[in-house]
Amino acid sequence: MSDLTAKRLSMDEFTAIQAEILTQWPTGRDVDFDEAVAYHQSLPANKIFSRALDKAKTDGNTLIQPRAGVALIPQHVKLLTYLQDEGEADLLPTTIDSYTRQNRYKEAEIGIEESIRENKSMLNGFPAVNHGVFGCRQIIDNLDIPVQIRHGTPDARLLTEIAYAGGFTSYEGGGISYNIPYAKSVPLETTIRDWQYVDRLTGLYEEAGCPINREPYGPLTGTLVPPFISHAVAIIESILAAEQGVRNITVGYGQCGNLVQDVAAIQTLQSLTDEYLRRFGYGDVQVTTVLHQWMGGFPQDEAKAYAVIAWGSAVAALSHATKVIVKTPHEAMGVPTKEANAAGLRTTRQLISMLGEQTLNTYSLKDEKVIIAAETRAVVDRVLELGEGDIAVGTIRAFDAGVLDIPFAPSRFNAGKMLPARDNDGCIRLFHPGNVPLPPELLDFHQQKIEERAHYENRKASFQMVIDDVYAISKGRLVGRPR
Amino acid sequence: MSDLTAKRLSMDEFTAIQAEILTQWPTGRDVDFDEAVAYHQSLPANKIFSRALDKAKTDGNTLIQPRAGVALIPQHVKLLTYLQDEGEADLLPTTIDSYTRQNRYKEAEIGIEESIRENKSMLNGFPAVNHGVFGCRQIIDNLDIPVQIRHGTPDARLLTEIAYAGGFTSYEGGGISYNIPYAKSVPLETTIRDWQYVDRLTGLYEEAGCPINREPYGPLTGTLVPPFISHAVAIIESILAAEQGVRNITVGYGQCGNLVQDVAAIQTLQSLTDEYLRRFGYGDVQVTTVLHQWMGGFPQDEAKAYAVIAWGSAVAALSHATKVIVKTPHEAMGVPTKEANAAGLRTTRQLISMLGEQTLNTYSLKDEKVIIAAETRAVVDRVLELGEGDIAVGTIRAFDAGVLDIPFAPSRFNAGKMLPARDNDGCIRLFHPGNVPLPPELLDFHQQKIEERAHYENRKASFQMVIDDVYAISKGRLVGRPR
Amino acid sequence: MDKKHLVIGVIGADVHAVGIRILEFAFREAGFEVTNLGVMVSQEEFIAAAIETDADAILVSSLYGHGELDVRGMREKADEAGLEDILMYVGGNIVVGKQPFAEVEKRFKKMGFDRVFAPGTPPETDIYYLKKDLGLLDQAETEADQQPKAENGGGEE
Amino acid sequence: MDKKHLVIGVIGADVHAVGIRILEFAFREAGFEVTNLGVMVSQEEFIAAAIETDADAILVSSLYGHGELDVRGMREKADEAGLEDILMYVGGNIVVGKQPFAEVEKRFKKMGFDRVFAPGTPPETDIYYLKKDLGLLDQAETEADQQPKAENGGGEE
Ligand code: B12
Ligand code: B12
Repeated sequence: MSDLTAKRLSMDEFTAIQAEILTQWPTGRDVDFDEAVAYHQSLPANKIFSRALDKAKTDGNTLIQPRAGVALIPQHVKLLTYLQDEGEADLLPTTIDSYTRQNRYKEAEIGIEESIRENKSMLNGFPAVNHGVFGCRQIIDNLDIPVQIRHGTPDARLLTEIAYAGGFTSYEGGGISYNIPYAKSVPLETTIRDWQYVDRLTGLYEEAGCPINREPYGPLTGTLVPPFISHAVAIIESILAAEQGVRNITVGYGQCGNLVQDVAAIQTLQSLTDEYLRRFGYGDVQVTTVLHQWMGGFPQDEAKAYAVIAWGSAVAALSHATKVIVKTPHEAMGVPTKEANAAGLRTTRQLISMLGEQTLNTYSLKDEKVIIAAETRAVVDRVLELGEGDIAVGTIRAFDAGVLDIPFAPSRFNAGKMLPARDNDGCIRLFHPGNVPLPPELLDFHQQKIEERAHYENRKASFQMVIDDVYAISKGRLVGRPR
Repeated sequence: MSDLTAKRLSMDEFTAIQAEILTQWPTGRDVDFDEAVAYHQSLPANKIFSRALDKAKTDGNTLIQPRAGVALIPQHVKLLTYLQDEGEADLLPTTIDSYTRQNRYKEAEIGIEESIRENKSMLNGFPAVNHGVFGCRQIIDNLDIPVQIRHGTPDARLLTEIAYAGGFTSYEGGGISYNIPYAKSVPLETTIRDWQYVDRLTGLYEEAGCPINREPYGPLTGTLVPPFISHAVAIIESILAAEQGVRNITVGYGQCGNLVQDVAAIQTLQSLTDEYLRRFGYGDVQVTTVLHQWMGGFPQDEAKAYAVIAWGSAVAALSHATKVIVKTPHEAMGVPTKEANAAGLRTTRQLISMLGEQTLNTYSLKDEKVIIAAETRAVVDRVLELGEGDIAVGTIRAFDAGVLDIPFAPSRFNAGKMLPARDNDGCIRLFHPGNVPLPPELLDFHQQKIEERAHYENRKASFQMVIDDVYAISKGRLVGRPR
Repeated sequence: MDKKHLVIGVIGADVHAVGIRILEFAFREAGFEVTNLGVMVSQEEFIAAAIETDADAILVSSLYGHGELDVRGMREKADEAGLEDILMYVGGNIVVGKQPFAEVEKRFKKMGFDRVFAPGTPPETDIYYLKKDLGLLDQAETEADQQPKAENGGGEE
Repeated sequence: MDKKHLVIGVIGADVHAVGIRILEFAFREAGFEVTNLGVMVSQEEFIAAAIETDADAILVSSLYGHGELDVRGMREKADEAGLEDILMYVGGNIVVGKQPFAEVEKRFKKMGFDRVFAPGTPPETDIYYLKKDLGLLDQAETEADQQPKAENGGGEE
């Protein structure tokens, strides 16, 4: 870790890495920065992601975006066209398959071949590296609205080069959020560095006049993540990105299920990210927010899945998130059909436009905002302290120490000591804080909330309570009451 | 109108009417009060409607209930069994067909015959009078949960006799709510009197130890009805019912679409009904509430219909209504299949149980409650004044004068001068008050709210605005913005 | 050119009052003269009103599901009353339940209706066909046959 | 009687970490000894762990959709390593998309899995079959064959 720092990569460092990266797979050859810039500049405004986001933020609208990706280009274009036209999507995704995410391009190639042979997608996403720059441009060329790469790739450098040269104008991920929930044994230091490369590349496009939106991945493991934890990660990744020249950032949050906590979370996510960026001298970065509809286990029954989708949409509308990522009625079963995906979008559309005029202003909202802000500050400030001013260094040390700790994460670089559980109103609180550095009065607050519930349920708080909460929504509840 | 009064029918008056009523159709013969009381007393607690409601109220639960009815008994039992088992319904309905509602039993008989011949229901509901007392009991006998008659019958006296003798333990309707939205030229005086008969019959069963729940029909025309109007009607019908001996009443409200207005409406509906009943000396009447999911035009697309259903469920849960009446994804198309009906129920179930723990407590909620209460009191008190203390007489005079005025009602005894429209947040306000007697400060408030919207939309408030609001939800919005 | 005259109403025991009120407003705005009989209108009342007002078209609305039973024999009765040439439309939710619209349309056309409108058809569509059938579209419009897109599902043909 | 030993893990490039953690907990509570290999486990790691711990069963979890590609040839490799008799289960969301489960089950059984579990199968069901297949049910239970009802859709067979 000796030389990790939050500072901007020098051009020398950058080009040295680039030379190596572009030879990792044959399609890397086709990346030509100047030609790519020209391609970006030829794009009409309606295909540029950050334009759509900035406009939505100004207008107070919430945009809707699905997840979707299949193995082959024509089928993928057809799928996205369908989601655009029949799903009424405002923004489109290109979800990357799991082999590509692990840089296993050979296995992705086999997946492509099998998909051709079996005439159905054998991959769970679009293998963009294998399809290369010109494959990607077929997507951009054939659609009328902005398209984003969504994935979960610890080392996304080659993918980013190809995606940007391929004309994508938004890119999800970050050195923490695409490591801890998505990898088992990749050191954080490595992914932070690799994502500094991605952010620097974004900065280079930005400086060449091609705006590219970056989205730290908000929901993390999607499973009982308390808002302040994902807020802390979002803020850290935003600062890291801004340092490399990123100018348009969407910070994300996965719905927890309690209306007040969720609205408070989206609103504080916006204000705290703005605040920290300003503090670091990046007041000019344009920040927007995204709410992810419930990211944990879904009910199998489609009628019940619609209920969960609709509730996420209502929360996105009432909190005025800039966009919402949409689930489908097939969520619990598998990668959705295009029809199921479009249905989820239309359910969302109906609620977003029905409720877009309303705002929530509850007594408890104010309290909850104060709480989330205090929690987030406690964590982020401790990270800075640990890094002796360098937020990259601080992040590594914070994960080592369990100061940053993400529930249910697969990574062995995550402490996994903090245990979350719901309180009696369904807000996510800490059942066991591990080493998360909340001040005593907040720790008391969390403990008291969990005890309230334990008392109500007439049982001790235990890991069984956490498990019950993991299953709860798929079984039709928010709080996992004893059976 | 000379002899109309809110006073209890004497036993002589009652039996005179009864003798006549029971000969209106041959099945009337089978009604035998003492035998019916014995049948009711043989029913297990799980089949008794008011028991289920009282328990839900105590527990703070919201029960779910569909609408459903087909022409033939075996098919109807099968349908209800399906909704009980696959739809997870807590309460069941038996929705009556439109010919029976108009006392056109001969046409209903033709509908039954055609339904047998064509092997599908040619009627839009269950013709309970034609099927008679023992036909009805087949329904009660074959189901495990309480069943209610739901209809829209101006003169429901024979239907009630048969339904009660048939073992139903809950009955929807009222002299105002089943006239003005459901008839064209039946005088109010007639229906109020006919429903006093229904209520007195309910009272007789109650006095014989057979609890029967009564539900004034809340949503009226289901189309932009401001909460205070339906509250006024619900309170009046509750008082009229209580006078005849009814002891268990569920007052209803059709969702308007704005979260705060809807939660305020359910909460004030409970408190104001309690208050007026107490004032009239009926403090011992058990009052519960029902929220009807959006009763106006639905979107055709099922994915969007699910969104509307889910939002209604969320509001029912957050307002802690005692029960919720459920719509289906087929709403805009036609009478639903049993599968569509069960799907609507399961969407509702998911949200009710997910959100049941949460409560809303907004700054604006308090304001909205104050407003709805003041509006309702202004109308009900004026009705009492007009009736010189007699609320039945007052009601007739109030409709004559447009003091009570229901938007879009088909009845020629309704003034139709008041015009509702949504404000900028989607709350239903008065665009034109007609003769509805709101105090000046409230009229100002309404006017200001509508002007705010007109200004925002850069157009004058006009009937076009009302039309746009009528279509809005079916087109994916709440407020009907200019195209 | 004289204004064309329409008789509209909701047939049978049906009390759905909202749609017909909006149709009345929309048809007036579009330049028609309209007699709105309201809800719960019998076949006889439709025919009498059409004779009395010398109407060009009768528009029957039915929402509640009994439409199929309620309109039987109406065309024959109208013909007998001397209204052989009168245009007759039917629309709303005219059968019980969600049925394939093509089949429903066939059944109602067989009963003598000139056009049959699916649930939720917007007034613009109705007006377009009325103008077309009553010879009010100018050449260009007819040739382009620019039937407005049904916003809300449905739409005829 | 000795405790039975299970080797569990999530195969391939799959990082879904929640289900396997809960299975570990549930199997321990049910009286099994469990080696949880966590996520991103290769076929070789499963087999090595099973040999090392002298396991009675290998339970392969796959959520992310590539399960069908990831488990190919696993049974053969296990047999070669001398694990001919080891019980092998597979479960989770083992194929891409919502496919008819009966067909999916057939394909995986053909690949040598003893039982195949549908999406969202609750631990009680897994435990019931483990006990059954490992001879841990007493006579009465086996005769009644009281497979717990899958609460959450799915369930095997
Ligand atoms: C949370 C989640 C995530 C989190 C995971 C965080 C983490 N690291 O754990 C995040 C967001 C990171 C994620 C990522 C991805 N996910 Co994911 N995810 C889910 C989700 C919503 C819940 C999973 C969960 O935790 N459930 C709760 C636990 C308790 O249940 P469970 O996992 O089903 O396990 C239980 C049972 O299935 C059973 N069981 C499981 N395995 C076995 C094995 C045996 C032998 C037995 C007997 C029983 C058994 O017992 C378990 C305990 O009860 C599911 C959809 C759903 N179920 O609602 C999608 C889902 C599994 N994910 C999916 C996909 C595709 C992905 C991605 C590839 C992204 C993408 N393309 O969309 C990446 C994969 C990255 C990778 N390399 O693996 C798909 C899989 C599609 C398919 N099979 O067709 C699903 C079904 C969503 C969907 N419909 O598209 N995901
Ligand atoms: C509001 C409503 C009510 C209110 C009506 C208040 C009132 N007096 O007006 C109340 C609650 C009282 C009610 C009662 C009933 N209703 Co109702 N109701 C509705 C609802 C939700 C909206 C209707 C509406 O106002 N839409 C808005 C207006 C603007 O649209 P519209 O009516 O569709 O009309 C437009 C078009 O269809 C078209 N159009 C209509 N007619 C014609 C004719 C021609 C020639 C043309 C060209 C165009 C045209 O133009 C209109 C203007 O744009 C509909 C379902 C839906 N659409 O979402 C059910 C619905 C119509 N009702 C239905 C039923 C069954 C009933 C009841 C019998 C109760 C029951 N068994 O469930 C009773 C009937 C009582 C009676 N005797 O009529 C069913 C009909 C089922 C079917 N056909 O299979 C529906 C479809 C609901 C359902 N899916 O079950 N209802």
